[in-house]
Amino acid sequence: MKTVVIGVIGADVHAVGNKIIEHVLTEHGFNVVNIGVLSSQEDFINAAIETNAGAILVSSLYGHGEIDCKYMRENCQEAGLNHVKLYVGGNIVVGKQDFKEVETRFKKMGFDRVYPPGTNIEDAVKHLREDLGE
Amino acid sequence: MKTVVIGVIGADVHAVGNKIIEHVLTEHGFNVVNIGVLSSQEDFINAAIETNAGAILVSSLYGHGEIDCKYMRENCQEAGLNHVKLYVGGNIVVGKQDFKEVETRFKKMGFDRVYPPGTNIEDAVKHLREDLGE
Amino acid sequence: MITNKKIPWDTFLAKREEILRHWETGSSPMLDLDKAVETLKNIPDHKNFAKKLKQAKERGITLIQPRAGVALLDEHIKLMQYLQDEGEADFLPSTIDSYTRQNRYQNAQDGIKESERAGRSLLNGFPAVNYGVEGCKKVIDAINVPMQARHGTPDARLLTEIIHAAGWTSNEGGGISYNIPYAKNIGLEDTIRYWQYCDRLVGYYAEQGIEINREPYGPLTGTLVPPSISHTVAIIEAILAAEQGVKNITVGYGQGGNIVQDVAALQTLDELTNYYLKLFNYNDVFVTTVFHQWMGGFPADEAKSMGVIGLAASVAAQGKATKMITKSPHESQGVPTKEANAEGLKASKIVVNLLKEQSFPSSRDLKAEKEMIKKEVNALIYATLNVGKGDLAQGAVKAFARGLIDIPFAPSEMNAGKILPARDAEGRIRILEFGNLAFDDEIKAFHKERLEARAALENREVSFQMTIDDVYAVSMGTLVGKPRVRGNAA
Amino acid sequence: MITNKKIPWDTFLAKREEILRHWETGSSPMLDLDKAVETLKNIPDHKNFAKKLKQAKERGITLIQPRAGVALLDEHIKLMQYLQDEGEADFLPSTIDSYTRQNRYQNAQDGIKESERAGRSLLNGFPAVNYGVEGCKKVIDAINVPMQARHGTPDARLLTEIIHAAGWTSNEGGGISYNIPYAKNIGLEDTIRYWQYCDRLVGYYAEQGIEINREPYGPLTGTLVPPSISHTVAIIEAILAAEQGVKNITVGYGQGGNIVQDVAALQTLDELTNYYLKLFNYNDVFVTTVFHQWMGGFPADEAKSMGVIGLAASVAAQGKATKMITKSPHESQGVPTKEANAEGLKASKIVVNLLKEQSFPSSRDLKAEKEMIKKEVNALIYATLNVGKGDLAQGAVKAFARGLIDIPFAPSEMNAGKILPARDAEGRIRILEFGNLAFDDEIKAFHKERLEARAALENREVSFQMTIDDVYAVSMGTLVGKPRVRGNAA
Ligand code: B12
Ligand code: B12
Repeated sequence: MKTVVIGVIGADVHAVGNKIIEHVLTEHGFNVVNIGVLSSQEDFINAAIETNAGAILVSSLYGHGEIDCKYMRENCQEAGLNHVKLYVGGNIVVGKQDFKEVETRFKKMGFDRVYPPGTNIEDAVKHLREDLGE
Repeated sequence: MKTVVIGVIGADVHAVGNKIIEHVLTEHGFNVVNIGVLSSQEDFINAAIETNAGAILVSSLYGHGEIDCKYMRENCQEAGLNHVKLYVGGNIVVGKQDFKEVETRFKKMGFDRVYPPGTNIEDAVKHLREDLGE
Repeated sequence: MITNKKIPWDTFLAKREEILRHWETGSSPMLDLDKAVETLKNIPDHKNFAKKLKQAKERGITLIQPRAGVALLDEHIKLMQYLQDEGEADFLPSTIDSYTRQNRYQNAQDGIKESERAGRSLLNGFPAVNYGVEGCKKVIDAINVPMQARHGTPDARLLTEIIHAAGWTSNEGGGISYNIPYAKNIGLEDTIRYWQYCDRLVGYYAEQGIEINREPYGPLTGTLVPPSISHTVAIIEAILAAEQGVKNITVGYGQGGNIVQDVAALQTLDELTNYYLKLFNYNDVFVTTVFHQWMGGFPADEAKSMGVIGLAASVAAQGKATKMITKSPHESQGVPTKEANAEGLKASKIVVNLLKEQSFPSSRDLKAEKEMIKKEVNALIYATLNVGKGDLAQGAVKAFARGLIDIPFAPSEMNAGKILPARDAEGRIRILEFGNLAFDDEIKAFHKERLEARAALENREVSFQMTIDDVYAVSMGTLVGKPRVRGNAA
Repeated sequence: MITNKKIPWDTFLAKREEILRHWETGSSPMLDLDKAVETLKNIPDHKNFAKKLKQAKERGITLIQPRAGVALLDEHIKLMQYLQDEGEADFLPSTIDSYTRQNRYQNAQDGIKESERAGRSLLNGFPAVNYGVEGCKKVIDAINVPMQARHGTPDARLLTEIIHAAGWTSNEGGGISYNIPYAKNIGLEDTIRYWQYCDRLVGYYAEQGIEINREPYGPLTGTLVPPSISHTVAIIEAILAAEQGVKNITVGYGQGGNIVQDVAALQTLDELTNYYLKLFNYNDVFVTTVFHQWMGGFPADEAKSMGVIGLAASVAAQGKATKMITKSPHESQGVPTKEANAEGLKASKIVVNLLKEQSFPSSRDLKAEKEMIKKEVNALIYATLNVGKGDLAQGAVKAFARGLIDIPFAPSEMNAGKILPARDAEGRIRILEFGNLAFDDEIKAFHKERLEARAALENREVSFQMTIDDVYAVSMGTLVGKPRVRGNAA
């Protein structure tokens, strides 16, 4: 069973999507480690190390995602997490922005997959299967 | 008392504004000759000749104003109406269009004053007083 | 003198030959009646207007339809597809241009040419007669939902022949509702006769097993029309249609603005139409209702227009209208772009969807309003029957001539034009000047009392100024027009 | 142990010294209490939140307010002016950014700098503490309507000091409502204490003759919260505020989606809050209500969002909410542009204006729903009083600890998180899993029965899947979530 870490980064308390992601991924056979809302980069990284997770799914809804996710890839590497996949989704920037540009910004920051607002979490399931192998 | 001819041109049956224009202009002391809806250029011109009107206020709501008003100025001149003021208002073209352009088109056609959708008829009262003298 | 009697088939056929000669497209072989029956039989159920309405009524949901039509065929087809796919329209309309409505097919032809030259539509609708059966068939073939002609044509006989032969399974209009608000001096007898013809054609198709929907045009002038008056017209036209053999009828009502009155209107429209159809022994007519989003002057602001649209949709859904005609944020400006039209549709769609499990609770207030509407309609229908010596067609002509039925703000000289409506303190449409309207004293006293209550609140007299203020009110952002300072009107 | 007792002035002042040291802007001379009183007294009546609300309630109309806030002061002022002038907002908000809400003033400072550099707001709100009294004063001086801080700050003591000293006459929040939906592991005792402080400050100003409005945050998690649960929190917070001397309170409710339940909720919220305030002898508190337009996930489509907004506005107006918080067509995407925000306002404004003379008629259905809400609230308040041995502050802490009050989908560990809500067949929010919620068997049986009726209709079991379907429903365009085909979720 593939292990994935999920949670909501920064000072963000949007809990609904997070609970639903846990439910859906579990139903799809993943071992879901949910660190919940108000989680720091450190919390994500520690959880991934402890559980030997294949992917970290960062949620950010409240708009500060761009600030909160800064250097996350570098911090993973520093912690020795070289192969973990980094996904991010939700409403990851402030305001309605052109998603192509947003995606480019986050890919430059080292995220493997970037999702626009209201993404169907089932889409990520396909990607997880591709990226983690099954 | 200044005489003005009002009516709705072409195959247009929008009667509400016409009834209100009659009421308001009469209240403001004009001698209003209302030829009603479904009126042709000829109807307007004949009424203006018969009543020696100073201005013709053409309403066009339904969108065919551009076709219906073609050569109206020329037809006035042909009928000997050289000094009559020509106003047009309502929803005089099809669709939401840039009003500046619409105004230019109708001014080229010889209209003295051109009004955008939803014009307060009281505005025209001011203009009538300016144009006809008091 | 006109009577409400089914047109004998021979008479119809004789007239038909003449009608088909009104414009060159009348000579199409597709107008052969057997061919037309075949075309109509090939229309699948999901593209049949009558069947889709029946389903909706049985499910208790509200379906949506825009107004839309442009001069050029290809553009019109693209517009229809867009409103279907992007706008999620359940039904599509071809709104017919105003020249065609006045049977000025040559003007329409010129309009097509000028539009081609200008690269934009110079006509305010789709000139269906000029495109003929073949053109209209292309339209229905290109879409996946039922198609209806929507117009305002006093004499729509050729138009009707063409659209049905093309497989369009609904037609809006009626001898009164497409005359009084849409013409100046065409006789009511004439237009009733024209529409008997249109209905007779639908009746013929019904005999061949083809269900076609007919929709008397509900909102009339769209401006402060009291529900009882538009209901009366709708019921008369439903009965005239039923006599000609029409089996599927949608009666309509234009949003008044007061929610209780609007829901009462929708419920009584359905109840009364069914009641009168049965009373006159038309027992197999399926009745549905259509609610028109606010038909009067719209606010200039697009966001505010969207607010009006959302509110309207909530009323249609709560009143369980079977269908709703939507408006767009461009309403006050001009014929909407396809995008603006789709915006009105989508805002409407989500509201009727969100409310589809809900209906307006019955209450004392609602019941009283319904009772009032019924009393008024009964009075008007009774008076019509009376002057018609039991014949509703004759009655209608005479009732209008004498002002027993009277429609506010109508351009037609066949209409007395003596009544004046105004809103009461809660925004319900009442009448302040009755002319000869066939209301008894009790009903009149009720209206008077309600309007005086408002006048007292506003510290003024009941007068025509109230009517004027109410005409402008919605476009100015309120329902009940407030007294304005002189020189500050509009 | 915390108690519902007015904080002695000395204790307050001692605490105040400490609070003002939390961030450098706390040292402003404008925070001198006499100076603050002077500032507040200079606020004219039309910019006083409490007074404008009172007027609206007396006139029976619904006023509107957006959410809005950006990182940079000048931009924020422009935004406010735009929403006032173009959006016709009756009240303005300064929505505070999320770092400030977590008292991370240094992060907020960085956010201001980064926003300056980027030329666009990187913060999701206005960092009022960082701008201090002087900055906040500039905001209120630049506008013509009352100003309120809207946030979600568990410990808003410094923020509260600053905004009131700047002349902002309303503050949203409360010890429960700004904890459970907005925090993870901050104790309820702590947040109740923090908010007693905020209320005590308002109580002090009241003693100086200054009316300041306080607004417990009604919608909680905004996601399928049954009205009785949010009402209970609102009432408890109203009473805690009243004890500290607050005299003008606005209790809130987030649109549920079923019109009858929403109107019942608005009416009972007003009735119950007044009832309990009087029961506990707070006799001079003026209560108003605020209706929040749909607080759950919005549809992605902007036109559909406008539909939701129009519908919401119609409910607020019919339920006679005193104020309504508006959403924008950008809701599902992100913090709206000022234009989008104004669109939401204008659509809302016209709807409340059109309906201002109307109210929802009383009916058997409405009465029954109101009775049910009242029964449930009474049960919850009674249980809270019971575990608190008559003290509502203590009671609240214990009731949450034991799950007697329980809020669905809340992030806080102080919340049991055991109840599961779902909609019944008409879309009314009911409960399928009660955890320890303090409902008696009769109430539970009612909920069960309603949900089973829905399950039967949908041919499935009552289960968590229903809750999930309902969470997504509105963003997918319906109210009651339909069973989805597996692999087709979301
Ligand atoms: C009510 C209405 C109707 C009623 C009219 C009833 C009747 N017989 O009077 C009905 C439902 C029958 C109707 C029919 C049609 N209508 Co219509 N109708 C309207 C509507 C909603 C309101 C018009 C109204 O009464 N306003 C209130 C009065 C008081 O205001 P007013 O008419 O604008 O007039 C005032 C000012 O404009 C100004 N004014 C007018 N003329 C002049 C002239 C001068 C010189 C000056 C200074 C001022 C001035 O002063 C007036 C008094 O204040 C408008 C849209 C809107 N405005 O919201 C569409 C609208 C005018 N209709 C429209 C159309 C297309 C039609 C139809 C062709 C098709 C259809 N949709 O069914 C048919 C046309 C039939 C025909 N042959 O004419 C379009 C026109 C489109 C365009 N120009 O691009 C509009 C704009 C709707 C739209 N956006 O599509 N309509
Ligand atoms: C409900 C809600 C709230 C509730 C949250 C209650 C709670 N504790 O959970 C309350 C009212 C408390 C709240 C508060 C705030 N909110 Co809020 N909130 C929403 C709202 C309306 C719905 C969110 C939701 O629950 N959706 C339903 C769930 C199921 O969907 P979801 O969260 O989007 O998650 C799904 C997908 O996005 C996807 N997904 C999510 N993460 C990831 C990650 C990966 C890797 C993948 C593949 C997929 C994925 O899968 C999830 C499940 O399907 C949204 C707007 C909207 N979407 O309509 C705003 C919104 C998210 N909030 C917003 C803001 C700004 C705030 C506040 C700062 C200010 C405010 N408006 O009061 C505070 C923030 C507090 C804080 N510190 O976080 C903004 C964010 C703006 C931005 N990014 O530009 C939004 C977009 C509203 C807006 N347009 O302004 N909010």
